[in-house]
Amino acid sequence: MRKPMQTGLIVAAILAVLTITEYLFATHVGDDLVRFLGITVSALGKAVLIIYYFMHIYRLWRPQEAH
Amino acid sequence: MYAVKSVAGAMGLGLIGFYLGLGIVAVLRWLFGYPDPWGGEINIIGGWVLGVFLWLMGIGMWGMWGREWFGLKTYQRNLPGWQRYFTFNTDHKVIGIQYLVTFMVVFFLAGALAMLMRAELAQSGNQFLSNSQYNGTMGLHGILMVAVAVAAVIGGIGNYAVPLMIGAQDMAFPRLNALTFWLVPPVAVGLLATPFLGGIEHGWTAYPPLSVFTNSSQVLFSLSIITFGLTSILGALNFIVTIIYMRAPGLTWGRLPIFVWSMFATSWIALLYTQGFAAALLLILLDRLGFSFFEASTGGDPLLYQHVFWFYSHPAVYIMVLPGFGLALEIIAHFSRKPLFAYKYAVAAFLGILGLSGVVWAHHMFTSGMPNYLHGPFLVATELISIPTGLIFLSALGTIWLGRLWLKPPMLFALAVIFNFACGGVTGIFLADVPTDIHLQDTYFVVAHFHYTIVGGEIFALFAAIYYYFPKMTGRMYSERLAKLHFWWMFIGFNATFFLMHLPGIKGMNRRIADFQSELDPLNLTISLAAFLLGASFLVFIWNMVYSWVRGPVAEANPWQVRTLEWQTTSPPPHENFPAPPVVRGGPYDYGVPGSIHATFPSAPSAGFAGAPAGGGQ
Amino acid sequence: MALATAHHEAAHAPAHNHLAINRAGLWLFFFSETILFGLLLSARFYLEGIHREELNQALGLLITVILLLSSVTAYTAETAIEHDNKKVASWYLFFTIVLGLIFAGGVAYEWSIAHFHRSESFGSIFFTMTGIHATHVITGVFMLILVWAQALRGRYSSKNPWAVSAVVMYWHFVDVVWVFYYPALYLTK
Amino acid sequence: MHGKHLISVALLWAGLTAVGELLVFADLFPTVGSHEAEDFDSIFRFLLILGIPVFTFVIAVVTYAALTWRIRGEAPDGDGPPIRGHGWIPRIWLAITAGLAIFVMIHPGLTGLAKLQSSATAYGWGKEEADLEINVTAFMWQWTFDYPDGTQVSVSKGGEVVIPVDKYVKFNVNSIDVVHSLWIPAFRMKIDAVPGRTTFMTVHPTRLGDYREDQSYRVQCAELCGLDHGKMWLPVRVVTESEFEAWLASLKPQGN
Repeated sequence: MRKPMQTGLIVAAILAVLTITEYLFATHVGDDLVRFLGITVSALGKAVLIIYYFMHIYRLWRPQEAH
Repeated sequence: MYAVKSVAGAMGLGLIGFYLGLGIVAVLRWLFGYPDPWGGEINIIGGWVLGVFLWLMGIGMWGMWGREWFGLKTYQRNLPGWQRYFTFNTDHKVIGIQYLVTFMVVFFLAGALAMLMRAELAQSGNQFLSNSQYNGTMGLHGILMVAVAVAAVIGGIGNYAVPLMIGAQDMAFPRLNALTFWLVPPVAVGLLATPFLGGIEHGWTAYPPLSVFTNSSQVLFSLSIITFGLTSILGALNFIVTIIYMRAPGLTWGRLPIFVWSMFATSWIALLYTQGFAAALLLILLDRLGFSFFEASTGGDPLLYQHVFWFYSHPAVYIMVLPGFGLALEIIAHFSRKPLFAYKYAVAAFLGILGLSGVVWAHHMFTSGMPNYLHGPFLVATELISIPTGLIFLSALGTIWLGRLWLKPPMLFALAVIFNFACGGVTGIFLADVPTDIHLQDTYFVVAHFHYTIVGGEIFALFAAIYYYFPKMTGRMYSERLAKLHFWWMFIGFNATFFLMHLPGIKGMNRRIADFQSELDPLNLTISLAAFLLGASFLVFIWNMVYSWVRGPVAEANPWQVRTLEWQTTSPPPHENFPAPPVVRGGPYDYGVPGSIHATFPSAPSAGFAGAPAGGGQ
Repeated sequence: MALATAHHEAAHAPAHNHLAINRAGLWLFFFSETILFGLLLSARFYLEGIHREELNQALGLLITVILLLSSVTAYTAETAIEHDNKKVASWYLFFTIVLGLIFAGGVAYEWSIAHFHRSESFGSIFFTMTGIHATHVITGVFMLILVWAQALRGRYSSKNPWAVSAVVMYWHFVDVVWVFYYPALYLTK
Repeated sequence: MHGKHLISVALLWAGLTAVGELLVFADLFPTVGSHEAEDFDSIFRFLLILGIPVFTFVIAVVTYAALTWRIRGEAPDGDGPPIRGHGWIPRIWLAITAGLAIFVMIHPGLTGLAKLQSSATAYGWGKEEADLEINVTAFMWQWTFDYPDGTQVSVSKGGEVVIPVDKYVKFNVNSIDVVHSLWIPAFRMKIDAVPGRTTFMTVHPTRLGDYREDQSYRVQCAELCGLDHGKMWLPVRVVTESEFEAWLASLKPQGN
C-alpha cells in the first residue's frame, strides 16, 4: 500500500502547486491572454492529474483487472 | 392480482410524495422567512422530485435496488403472464414490449391531436378551437410525438432486439433498464396534465422569454422533459455498455448487424447531447423562479436558450432517424436475400453522422438574429451531413439491386423509408441553404420536411420493425392482407398529406397558427382530408395487432428465414434468450454465400431446439 | 401468483466482466454529466465574457483546497480498500464526508454574503453553477455516508471494492468539475 | 447481367425526372415583390432542378427493383448474388454525392449568403445603409412601425405598412417582450425580433402591391409568441414615392 499512497501524496503536492500558480496568475498577471492561458493550463493540468491518477481512467482500456 | 396492487400502491406513494414535496418546500420557505411559503412553482418542483422518487420506489426499485444501499438483501417478484408487464421487470424483452405498447398508445393519442388540428386548419378562421386551445393542442402534439420518436424505436425495438441480436442474455444493466421505463409514466402524467394548468403555449421548443412568462403548465413541461431526458441518457448508457461488453464470442465489430451499429451511434448522440435539452429547460425553470438568463434588461440573452436547446434538439433528429435507417437497412438486407451492400460505408455513415451531429445546431437559427459570422460555418457543416446520409442510400439501393425482394409487410415499410427519406433529404437542402431558409423558416415547408424525415424515416421504420418482430414478440402471426392494406393506405395518406404541405409553406403560411390567409383555403382543405385518410389507416393496424395478438395463428420460430441471432431461438424467446450461449462464426448477411454460417450453439441441448446452426435461408 | 424472491444478479455477463461493465457505465455517466457542466460553463462565458463580480477570494481558495484535499482522502480510502485495510478505509471515508460537508457549508456561506442577486445575469450564472455543483456534492456526501455505513460493517474488501471505487470516482469527478468552475467563477476578470 | 437493368432503370429515371422537373414551371411562389424574392425564387428553382433527379433516382431504383425482382411465390426460392459492394462503386457514389453537396454548399449556399450579408458581425440581412429606415417594435401580439419623420403606424393607427417602391427599405427590428419574427412573404425576407438586440433586414421592393389584392403583402409574425400569434400581422402596401409622401403627410397629426 505504500507505493500508491506515495503517488497520491505526490499528486496532491502538484495539485497544490498548480492551485497556487492558478491563483497567482489571476491576481498578479495583467495581460488578459497570458492570464487566461495560465489559468486554463493550470486547470487542465489539475484535471488530467485527477482523472489519470485518482480516477484511474487507464483501467477502462486495460483488458484484465490487476489489483 | 399483485401487479394491479403494486401499480396502484406505487401511484399512491407517488401522490403522497408529490404532496410531501410540496409541503417540505413550503416548510423550508417558511423557515427561511419567505413571505409566501406556498410560492407555487418551486413547490411543484419539490413535489415532482419526491413524487417521482417515491413512485419508483413503490413500483419495485426499493426491493430490487434501494435495499442494497443499506446492505439488505434484494428481491425480485417474477409474475406470470400479463402481470409481468406491470411490475419492475428487468427482462429486456418485457421492457421492450412495455415501451412499445406505451408509446404506441401515446402515438395514437398525439395523432388524434393532429386530427383535431387538421380539422381546425381545414378552413381559415377559427371553427373548433380557440387560439389558446389550438396552441395547447399543437404543443402537446409536438412534444408527445417527439417523445414517441425518441423512445419508441430505441426503447421498444432497441431494447427488445439488441441483446438478442448480439447473443446476450440481457442488457448490461437490467435494473437501470427497468428504471428507464418506469420513469416514463410520470412523464406521461406530467405532460397530459398540462391542459389543466392552461396548456402548453410555447410549442415543444419552449423558446424564452415566452416560456418564462407563460402559465404554470410550463413547469410540468420542463420537469417532465428533464425526467424524460434522464431516461434517454440512462438508456443510451446501457446500450453502449451492452454493445461493447455483452456481444457473443466471435461477434466482432465487423460482424455486428447494422441495426446494432445504428443503435450504437444513436446511443452516443443521446448520451452526449440530451443534457442540452435538460440544461435548457432547467434554465427556464430557474428564470421562472427569478433568475435572469434570458431577461435582456438584466444582462441575459434569449438566444442563449436557442443555442443550448438546439445543441440537443438537432442531434435529437438523428437520435430519431438513425435507428430508423438501421432498421430499414437490416430489413432490406434480409428481405432482399443479399448481403448488405457496402456494409463498411454504412457503418461509416452512422459514425459520420454521429461526428457531425454536434456541430450543425445553429442551422435552426438562421433567422434568429445571431451574428452573421455563424451562418457560413453552420451552413457548411449542415450540407456535409448529406454525404454520410447519401451512403445510407447507397447501401439500401445496392442491396436491393439484383436481389430477391420478398415484399412482405416489413419490407414494404422498409422500402417506404428509403422512398420517403429521399424526399425529406432533398427538401432538407432547401432549409440548409441560408438564402432559401430565410423565407421557408417557420413555415409549413419546414413542417412537411420534418414529417417526411421523422414520420417517413422513423415511424415507417417503426412499423416495419413491428411487422418484422411481431411473430417473435408474441409468438403469433398477423394477417398479412390487413398489414399490406395498412401499408398502402398509410403510404398514400402520408405522401398526400405531407407532399402537399410543402406548397402552403412556400406560398406563405407559417407554422403554429390556428388561422391563416383565406387564399390558402382549398389547399388546406385538401391537406386536411388527406390527413384524415392517413389517420384512419391506423385503425386497420390497431385491429390487426390486437386481434392477432389474441387470436392469430401460432408463428414459426423463424418465419422470415433470417440469419441473425434473434431468429435462431424460439418465438417468443425464453427468459434467458438462448438455450445455450451462441458462438458467432460469420457475418449476419451472408446470403447466397455457399456454406456460410452466422452462429452456432455449441453446447445446445440437442432435443427440441431447431435453431442451430444459424444458417437461415434454405 | 408466484412470488419468487431471489438475489438479483446485476448482469448475466461472464463474472470477470462485471467490474469492467460497471466501470464503463460509470464513465459514460461522467461523459454525459460533463456536457451538462460544460454547457453551464459555456453559458457563463456566452453571457458575461470574462467579466465577473467581486467575490470572497480567500473563501474561494479555501473551499477549493478543501475539495482537493477531500479527493486525496477519498483516494486514500479507495487504495486502502484495495489493500484490505478496512479500518483506514472507513476513517478516510469519514474524513471525505467531513471535508465535503465543509465545502458545502463554504458554498452556502458564499451564497449568503454574495453582494449580487440572482436576478442579475452574473448572479444567475454564479448561483446556478455553484448550485448544480453543490447538488452533486450533497448527493456525493449521501452516497459516501451509505458506503461508509457499510464499510464500518466490513462489507468491502479487495475482492469487493466496487461500491467504494464508484463513490470515490464520483467524488473525484465532482472535484474535476470544480477544478474548472473555480477559475471560471473566481479567477477570470 | 447488369446491362439490361441499368438501361431500364436509366430510362425510368429519365422519364420520372422529366415529369418531376415540370414542378419547376409550376406556380409555386407568392408574388415576386422584391429583388430578394427574385433571388430566392431563382435559388429555389436551381435547387429544385438539382434535387428532383436525386429524388427520382431513388424512386426509380426502388420501384424498378420492387417490380422486377420481387419474389412471386410464398417463400424465397433462393438467395440473391452475394454482392458486397467493395471497390469502385461506393467510391464513385461518395465522389458524386460529396461533389453535389459541396457544389450546392458553395454555389447557392455560400454565394447567396455572401450576397445577403453586409458584414460578418451584423445581426441581419441586406445592406446596412438604406434609403428609408423604419424602426419596428414587436410586442404581444402586434407591431409598431416608426418612420424617420416620426410617424408611427400600428394596428390602431394607419393599420397598414406603406413603403415606397424601388428604394432600399431597412427594418430595424426590436421586441419588448418575447421573440417574434418579422416576415413579408412577398419579399421572402424574415428576421427575428429578439428582446435586447436590434436586428435588421433590408428589402428592395420592385413592384407595386397591396394586401387587398395579394395576401402575400403582409407583415406576419413567424415565431410562436403565444395566444394570438396567428393574428399578429399587418397589411403591407408598396406605392410610388409620391404616393408614399402623400400617405405619410396624411398620417401627420394635425396639432403638432
